[in-house]
Amino acid sequence: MNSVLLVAAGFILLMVAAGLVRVLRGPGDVDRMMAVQLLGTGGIASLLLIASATTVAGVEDVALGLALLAAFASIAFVNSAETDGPESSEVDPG
Amino acid sequence: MIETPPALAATAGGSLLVLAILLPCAGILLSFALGGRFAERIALGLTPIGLAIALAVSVLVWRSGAPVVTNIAGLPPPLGIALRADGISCVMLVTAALVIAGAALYARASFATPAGVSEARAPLAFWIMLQAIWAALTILFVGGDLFNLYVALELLTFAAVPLVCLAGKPETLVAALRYLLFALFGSVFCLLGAALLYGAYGTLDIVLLAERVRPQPAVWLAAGLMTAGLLAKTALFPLHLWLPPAHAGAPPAASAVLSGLVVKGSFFLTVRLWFSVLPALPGGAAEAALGTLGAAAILFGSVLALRQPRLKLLIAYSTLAQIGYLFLIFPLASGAHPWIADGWGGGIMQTLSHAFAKAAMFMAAGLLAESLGHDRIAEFAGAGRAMPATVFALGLGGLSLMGLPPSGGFAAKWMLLRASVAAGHWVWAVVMLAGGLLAAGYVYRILAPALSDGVVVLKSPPQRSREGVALALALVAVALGFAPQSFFDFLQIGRAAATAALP
Amino acid sequence: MSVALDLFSLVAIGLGAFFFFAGAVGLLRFPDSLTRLHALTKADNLGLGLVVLGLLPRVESLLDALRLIAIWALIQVSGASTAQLIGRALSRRGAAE
Amino acid sequence: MNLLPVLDLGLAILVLAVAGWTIAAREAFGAVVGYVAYGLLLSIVWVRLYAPDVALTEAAIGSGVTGVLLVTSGARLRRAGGVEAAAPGLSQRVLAAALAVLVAAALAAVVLMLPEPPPTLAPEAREGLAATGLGNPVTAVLIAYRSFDTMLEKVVLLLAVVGVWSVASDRFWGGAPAPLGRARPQGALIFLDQALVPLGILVGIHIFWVGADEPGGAFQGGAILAAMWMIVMIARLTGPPRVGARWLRLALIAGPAVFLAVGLAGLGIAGNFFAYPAGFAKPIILFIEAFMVLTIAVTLPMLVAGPPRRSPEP
Amino acid sequence: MNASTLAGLVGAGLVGLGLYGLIVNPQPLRKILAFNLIGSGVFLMFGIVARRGAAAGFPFDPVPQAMVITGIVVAFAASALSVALILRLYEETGTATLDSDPAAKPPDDGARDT
Repeated sequence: MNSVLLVAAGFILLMVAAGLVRVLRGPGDVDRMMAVQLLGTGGIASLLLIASATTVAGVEDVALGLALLAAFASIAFVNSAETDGPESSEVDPG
Repeated sequence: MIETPPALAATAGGSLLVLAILLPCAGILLSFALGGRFAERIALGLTPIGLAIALAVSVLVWRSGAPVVTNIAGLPPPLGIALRADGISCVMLVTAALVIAGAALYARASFATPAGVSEARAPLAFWIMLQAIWAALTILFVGGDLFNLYVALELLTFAAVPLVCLAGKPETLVAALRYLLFALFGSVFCLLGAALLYGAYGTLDIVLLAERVRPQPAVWLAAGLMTAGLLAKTALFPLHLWLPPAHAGAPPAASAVLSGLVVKGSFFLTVRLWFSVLPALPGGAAEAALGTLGAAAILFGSVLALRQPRLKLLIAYSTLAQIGYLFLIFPLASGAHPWIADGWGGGIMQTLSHAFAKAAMFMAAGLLAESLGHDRIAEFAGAGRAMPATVFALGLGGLSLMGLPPSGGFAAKWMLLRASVAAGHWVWAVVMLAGGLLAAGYVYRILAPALSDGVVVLKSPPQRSREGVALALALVAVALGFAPQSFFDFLQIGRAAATAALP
Repeated sequence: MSVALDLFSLVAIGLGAFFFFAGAVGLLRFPDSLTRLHALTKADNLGLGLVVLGLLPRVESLLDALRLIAIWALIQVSGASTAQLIGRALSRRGAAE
Repeated sequence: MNLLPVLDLGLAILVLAVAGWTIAAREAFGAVVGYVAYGLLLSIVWVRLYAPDVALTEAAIGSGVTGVLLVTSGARLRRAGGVEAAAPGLSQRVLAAALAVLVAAALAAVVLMLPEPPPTLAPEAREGLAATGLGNPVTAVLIAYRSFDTMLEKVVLLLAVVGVWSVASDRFWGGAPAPLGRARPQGALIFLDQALVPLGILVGIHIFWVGADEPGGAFQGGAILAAMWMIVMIARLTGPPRVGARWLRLALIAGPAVFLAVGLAGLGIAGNFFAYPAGFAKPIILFIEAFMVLTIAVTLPMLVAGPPRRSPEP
Repeated sequence: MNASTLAGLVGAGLVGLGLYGLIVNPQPLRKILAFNLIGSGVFLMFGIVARRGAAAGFPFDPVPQAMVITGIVVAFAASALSVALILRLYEETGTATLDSDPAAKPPDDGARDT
């Protein structure tokens, strides 16, 4: 059973890593951010799987922290990326 | 509890070492919380107490003839952190306390919180950072654990960098940023070295490491990485690029501390590394390489100093050259040779006398720049008549840089010269003499116009008290030239037993 | 019983892994940002959800189970909201062009 | 179980590849995005090294807060357009590469030659653990055995705050830093805040609280609380406080000040600076940690917010 | 090869990559990024030392791990200070680059400020 979990963890990691090619290609910041967000979710999933297969105490808390911070990072991304787009004066005329 | 081996046992008076560190730390926290004028008052109020502690530690070491040791929380290494003050720690502690006190008195005029506001940016930052530099140096001088020393190095970086750009001008910001990058590179390499040493020996305590270190690849790599990092922080040629703009761009009181003391912190750690942690390494090549870099720095820095048209930059470049002398301590004081006492005494004496002389010169240069409105050396004519005490302080500091008697610089260079002749290193002797001549050249370049006839219009006459501070520090640099033999014996307290048992 | 649970875990985790695969493929192959966003949300929701579901039978205490569910919930909330934010950012950019 | 090495190898390659991207990316923002991904991957590596405490810290500070700091500043700088500086010439790059390869190769060689059996302080740490009353040895090292380092590191953080503030314009002194978020926060962001922040605060406190016995502690808990405060500021539900505010000053020094006070009191009570009286170690440690959580939670956002850029209100 | 040795090799590679970036990259922000890579490489070195030191019932030696936690916090503070300096420089000058060679600048360049 454990080896199945590890295979799943490795597979998910591989998939989200492939998604990281979007970071290379872009074209926009938004695409890059999405790749990182996928990595965050996939990283948490594989972390949970690895934790279940091996025995490292406290990994669930690490995953919990990662989940919070993944949200945090993507908010900061969106916040910064938008300011770099069209200036608000053009977009929000009202 | 496990029995503490005698080499790690705490001695009487060890608490003073912790107190010496906690005092400026508490000052930082209080200054920040209370803000405004309190920062200045706290910093000024703490300096005499700190000086008293430094002197008390020195007396203890002097009386017992052995280092003062304490284990923080009573927990001996390897698990706990030890602080140890030997002979050179004591003289550095006292030097730091004196120069910091001088800088604090000197800075009162330029970093007073202006009337009408409760707090201003530059004063608050200056007084907090001044205390932080003091705290960091104190740890560097007495720290016994390499990771603790790494934290102290970072403390020093975070305190020194903002001082460089207190004026906020673009060129000082560039200087500060470059300084920060060099310093961060330096500390992260020190940390890397520490990781390797821990991996090899399971401790970062200096005394325990000295017992366990063997000539192994891990140790050589750690030594190389840490030394490279420390050289970048000390601005030894060829990693010196950051220093002149940083030291010349800072406010004078800060320049005095940066040039006089801060670079000595990382130099001191280099000395600790090679003489206390790694004496077991079969010597020669590494020490000779450090000495060669030092010799190159003497020539390079002096020649560049000669070409500077502005006083503060000239003094900053001269720091590069004077740092070069420090590094001659590595080839001239290592191993078991009859000349190492001279090499050691000369190297440490150079550290001390340069600290006082350079601090005095930067302060005097600051006064000149404030009163004349510029620091272009070519337009100094008449300054000597208008501000005799300032120019006299500049001259006395220059005396020590040149290595003319009577001065600490003379004693230092004479001993280093004697050691290198005894060791058969004629090249270094020649370089030192050439460095002295070049120093004479650049000091002459300052003094000749300043002492020539001319009429200057002072924007404002220099404050007597500030001139007094510069002069007093310059006089200490001169007075060091009269240090008796017992002073040099004191510097030997706590040196590794291998070198102490010499004929 | 334990065999059935194991089987359940296997199926859920396998399905979850498949959704990550689908998310990655979508992110790489879909032509524009908005459709890629769609693929991403699926992976976020279902991929992690199914993995968590598959791991639930294996936890030892209720607290651990709660923690797993909290992790999933966190990703849901943040994933949904950031998707909305990203979508708006995209449509704004589209409007400005 | 021989699948694990394959997983490790894949992870290692991935980490190095993403790290390489952050160096090689043509554009700064893309590099920063890569760095955040890198931090996430590194957290998994730390778990594989049986270092969940470090993994949490890396996730929270190394990748999370540092990532946000770099993303925010990268976006600001990019609008400058002037960030494209001339790259150094080929010869310099070849030299740098040679140096880098040399250092990396030497390090790799030393890693392969580390001694067997490896030296360790784990037995000593185990032996002292009973006296501290803690179950998490990492917390014991941080707050008991090497508390001096930790106290100094808090002072370093404070100096960083003073250093960041010191680059302000004089006229803004005492005022507030620029807001972190956009002028018009979106509804979705506010919803996210309302859902995420209470949960995040719970998680932060939980991680601090379990830190005495399990992975976690003041650093990690404080960093998560800091992230929550930053989210609130990004949504413009509240702005960064004025740097002259008394409560802010006190919050910024609370951790090191309490630490220092307890350390000083140690001399009188337990005979040594930073020593804890026997039997009371654990409550004292938790007391210190509570203030450290507060200080970290306030310090990290202030470091990200930057120097004051608003005139102080009268 | 076990996980800790592999992580050590990754650490060595990260230090090398970061060092290259620190020297070669002209933008200060990218230099900060490179510095952080070196930092995490160094932390991994501590990490493998800690993992190798598993003993007395602990799967790791807690002392190096605690040092890493301290180090991560300090590295963040360093990044924050650098970023503040870079942004301020950008505000003042409109660019955020370091001159490639300060020594090549004529030394009396600063004469403007008097």
